[in-house]
Amino acid sequence: MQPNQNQNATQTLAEPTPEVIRDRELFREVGLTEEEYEQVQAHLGHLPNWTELGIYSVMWSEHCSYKNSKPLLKRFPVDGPRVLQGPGEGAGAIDIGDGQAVVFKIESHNHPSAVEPFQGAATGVGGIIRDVFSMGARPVALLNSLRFGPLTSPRVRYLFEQAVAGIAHYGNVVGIPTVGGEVEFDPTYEGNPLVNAMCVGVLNHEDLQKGVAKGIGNPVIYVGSSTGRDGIHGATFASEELSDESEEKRPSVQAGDPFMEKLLLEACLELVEKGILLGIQDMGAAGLTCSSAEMAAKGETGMDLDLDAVPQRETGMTPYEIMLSESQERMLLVVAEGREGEVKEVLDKWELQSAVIGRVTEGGRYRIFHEGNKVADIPVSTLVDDAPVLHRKGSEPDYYRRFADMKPEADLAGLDVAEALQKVLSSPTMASKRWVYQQYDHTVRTSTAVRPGSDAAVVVLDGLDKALAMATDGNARYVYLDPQQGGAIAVAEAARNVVCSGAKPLAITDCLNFGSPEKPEVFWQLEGAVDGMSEACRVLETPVVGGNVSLYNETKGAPIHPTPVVGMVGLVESRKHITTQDFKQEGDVIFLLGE
Amino acid sequence: MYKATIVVRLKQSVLDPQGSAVKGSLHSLGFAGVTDVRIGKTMEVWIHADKETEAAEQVEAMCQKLLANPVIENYTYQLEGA
Amino acid sequence: MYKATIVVRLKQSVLDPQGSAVKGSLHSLGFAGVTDVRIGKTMEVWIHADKETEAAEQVEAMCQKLLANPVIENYTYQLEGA
Amino acid sequence: MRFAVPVFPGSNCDVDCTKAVKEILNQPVDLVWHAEKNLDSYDAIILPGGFSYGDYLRTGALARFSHVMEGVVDAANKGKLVLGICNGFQILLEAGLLPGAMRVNDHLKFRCDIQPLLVENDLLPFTLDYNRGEEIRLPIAHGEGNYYCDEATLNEMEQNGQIAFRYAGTNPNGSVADIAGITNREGNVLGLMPHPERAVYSWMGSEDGAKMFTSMLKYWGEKTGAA
Ligand SMILES: Nc1ncnc2c1ncn2[C@@H]1O[C@H](COP(=O)(O)OP(=O)(O)O)[C@@H](O)[C@H]1O
Repeated sequence: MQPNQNQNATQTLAEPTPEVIRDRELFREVGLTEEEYEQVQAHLGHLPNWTELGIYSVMWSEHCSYKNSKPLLKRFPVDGPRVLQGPGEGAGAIDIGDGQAVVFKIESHNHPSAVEPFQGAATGVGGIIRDVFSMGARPVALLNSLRFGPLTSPRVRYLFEQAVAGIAHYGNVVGIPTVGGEVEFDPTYEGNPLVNAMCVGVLNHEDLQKGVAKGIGNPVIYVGSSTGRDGIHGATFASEELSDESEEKRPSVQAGDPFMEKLLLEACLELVEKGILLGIQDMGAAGLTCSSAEMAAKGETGMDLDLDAVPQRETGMTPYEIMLSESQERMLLVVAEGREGEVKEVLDKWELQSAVIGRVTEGGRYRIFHEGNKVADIPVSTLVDDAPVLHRKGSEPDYYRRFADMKPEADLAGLDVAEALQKVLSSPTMASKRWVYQQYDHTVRTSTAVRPGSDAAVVVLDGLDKALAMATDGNARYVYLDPQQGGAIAVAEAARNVVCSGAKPLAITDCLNFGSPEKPEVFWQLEGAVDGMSEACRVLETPVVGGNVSLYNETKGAPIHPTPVVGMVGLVESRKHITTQDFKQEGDVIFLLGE
Repeated sequence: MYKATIVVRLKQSVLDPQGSAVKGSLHSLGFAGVTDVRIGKTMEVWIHADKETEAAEQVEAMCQKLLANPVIENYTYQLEGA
Repeated sequence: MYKATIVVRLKQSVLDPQGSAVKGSLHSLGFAGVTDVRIGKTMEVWIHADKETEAAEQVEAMCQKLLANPVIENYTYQLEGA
Repeated sequence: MRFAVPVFPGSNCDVDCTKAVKEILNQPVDLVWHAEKNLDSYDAIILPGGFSYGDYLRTGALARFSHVMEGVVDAANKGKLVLGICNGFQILLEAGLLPGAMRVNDHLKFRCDIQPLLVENDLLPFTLDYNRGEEIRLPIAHGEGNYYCDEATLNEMEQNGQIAFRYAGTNPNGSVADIAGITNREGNVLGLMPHPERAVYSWMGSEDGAKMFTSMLKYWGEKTGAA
């Protein structure tokens, strides 16, 4: 090797052979355990090559398979008379009457934001927008939930400023108002900030789409940005704890192009309106692999993909790189054979690059071709349905009883109330978030009736008297002290905010930001929080219609405080009911409700 | 007094949507021969320093600390007496 | 094939808010010797052209039409075979 | 009165503008794709806000070369009303239909707020229903609204009454002479950073934008004897 070889050059590194992978245990480098490697081998009936190994590694990562959290997520109430789509698709959908539905989801982009805050946060917003319009919904609002270390640290200030700027930039350019959110500063997030983004959309029932590959012989169409080497291993990266080694993985952070997203959004919604699509899915985490495999699994079909047809931004990309790239602003479509022309016409109008890259096949095989060679041949079901599920055990941490037995009231006796109030109000967590939301366009689309600064945001529905109220909430301190109570409190707080805006709560989406589930104490927190949230959701009749799990939020082995974030949407039956938080006029009576 | 001219470019592997958009426009304006466009920043910084080596040290430090984002950008610079 | 490196700068008479902000940040990072910062754009354009004069003509035209805004910006460029 | 709202790749406020025209004026309005050159059948054009072509290179710089701009220039030359809002204003500057240029906000951040403005000229086709010196409130939402022109241009505009609106209170972006909106010499082309279409009902936080639309209709009615 030349000593001065340029690492950025488009060289192709020789891939390890199946034997070398086995002998040198290279499966560990892509995040698979020995046991999982053996399972892969059994599923395939041969030693996996590098491409196949890469595909399994991302499909079986926590991010795609929820292997650590699946058993817990089953405890959430997911049904209700208004639920049109529960968890399992890009986003959940709830009937709001008049033939319409509200579609929403929250998702984390914590680790990318810790490494490159502007792009990390921006692409987090981009991903959640695609999740919503891939359901066939027109995105109408964005929210976010941010957790950072104390602002006294220059590094934290940099991360925070850049993350806010990235969120603002992406949403503003796409033209979706960012109407609400929350910000908290606490030392627990110093090395591992949380950036959760939520998108809310609206659709007509008949337009609801699914990420499914149906109809043998139908074309699989790729649309959007070309594929580059960015973000390779983002999905496994997203499920790993941050260490100095993450610095080495830096090139894996992807950059976003919100302008491209806007074109994709308009083009996809035009295709939805024309009723052409059979299936549509965002290429998000784990890119082409995850989207195509999931579509085939849901359709109970197989798929052949021809990687030479995939639009590429760089030369010499290997099948592994093409399959695992997390280049942003890309979608996968399945349409009936013969309608490719109609699709292309719409995509061309929006000046979007597209290509037929594969076919839906019979027999449940997932086959990848590259330069005339078959580079992967995998039973689809083993990627999705047979992904490993881990039944972890929780154990109560030492701190729990200790804190539970404390009597902090005693220390409060001699406190100067006025001084304490001032201190509370001036802490960055409590203080006005105007600096943040001033950077977000919250009035584009001319539907925002309650802007950021009140309890929940309210967005009116075109041509109807109705409106949607929405809020994100969570309080990690409560969850840390008592996961079950804390989880319930998060749901209840969101509900109160939504109710205070004049709405009846409909449903929630949630993002579970926790430490490593391999630690029994952390798993105990996760379990408790899920139970508490579930209980509150049952009582309030607000099912969980989607969400996201972000585990391994740790720095140097220390987990963050358990931080479930709840995104709730409510229905305001009449615009007359819209209520804001501020005092209105002198002489009005003030009531205190509750305990 | 020295003047440093610093050029900060996106790394080759990082998407440059601005460059692609400008390329597209150049094509539609009839500049068909354009095959690629990449857009970066030029920063001109005037500094007081006694010696060129001292100025260079400072510029290097500025680039690493503030002017370039090492995650996605590269930088090069030139120094001249001013 | 030629590569043009075009530098577009704000005119001297036009205030450069980005430059001022960067200068402020450099000062607060301890680079006290920095007296001025101006920020411009570097555009690298690769063009097919038979002769250098032809390439230069094209680059000149691109700058005038699109790449620089004459109300507030100046441009300079360099050409090299690529 | 027929309105056209050109749609560029990246336009965001196109639908908001058509809604305002329909609901406030009850006049016909079409979204016109950027590839269309001919706008002869329209009486007024509204260039909407957004991020045309991603605002790459400079705001409005790439949109200015789209086909529809030929129609816009033609309409402006014929004395039809052309209203450029936010990104639309930036496009009008790049196209040379209005003097000056746009820079990034002096604080370098995007700013979304409801901003007080002063009406500087109430004789324009766009301001007939306002009063000179009146303070109005319109939403702003931009990262590059820091308007620039040289001294000579500024003096000329002041003398010709081309400055339509100025920011009252704190200038949100550092623009020269607190300029929020200007017209061409003839007064039939207006560009402004604030969004009148986002302030047409009280639930939006202000209804002060509605008068900009009613002014246009009034002007057209008086000019054509229709309405
Ligand atoms: N990251 C953010 N993005 C957008 N709006 C925000 C964000 N953080 C806070 N806000 C807005 O600021 C207001 C106050 O937020 P917060 O202090 O969390 O209030 P609350 O305690 O009532 O939830 C809310 O209207 C909220 O929507």
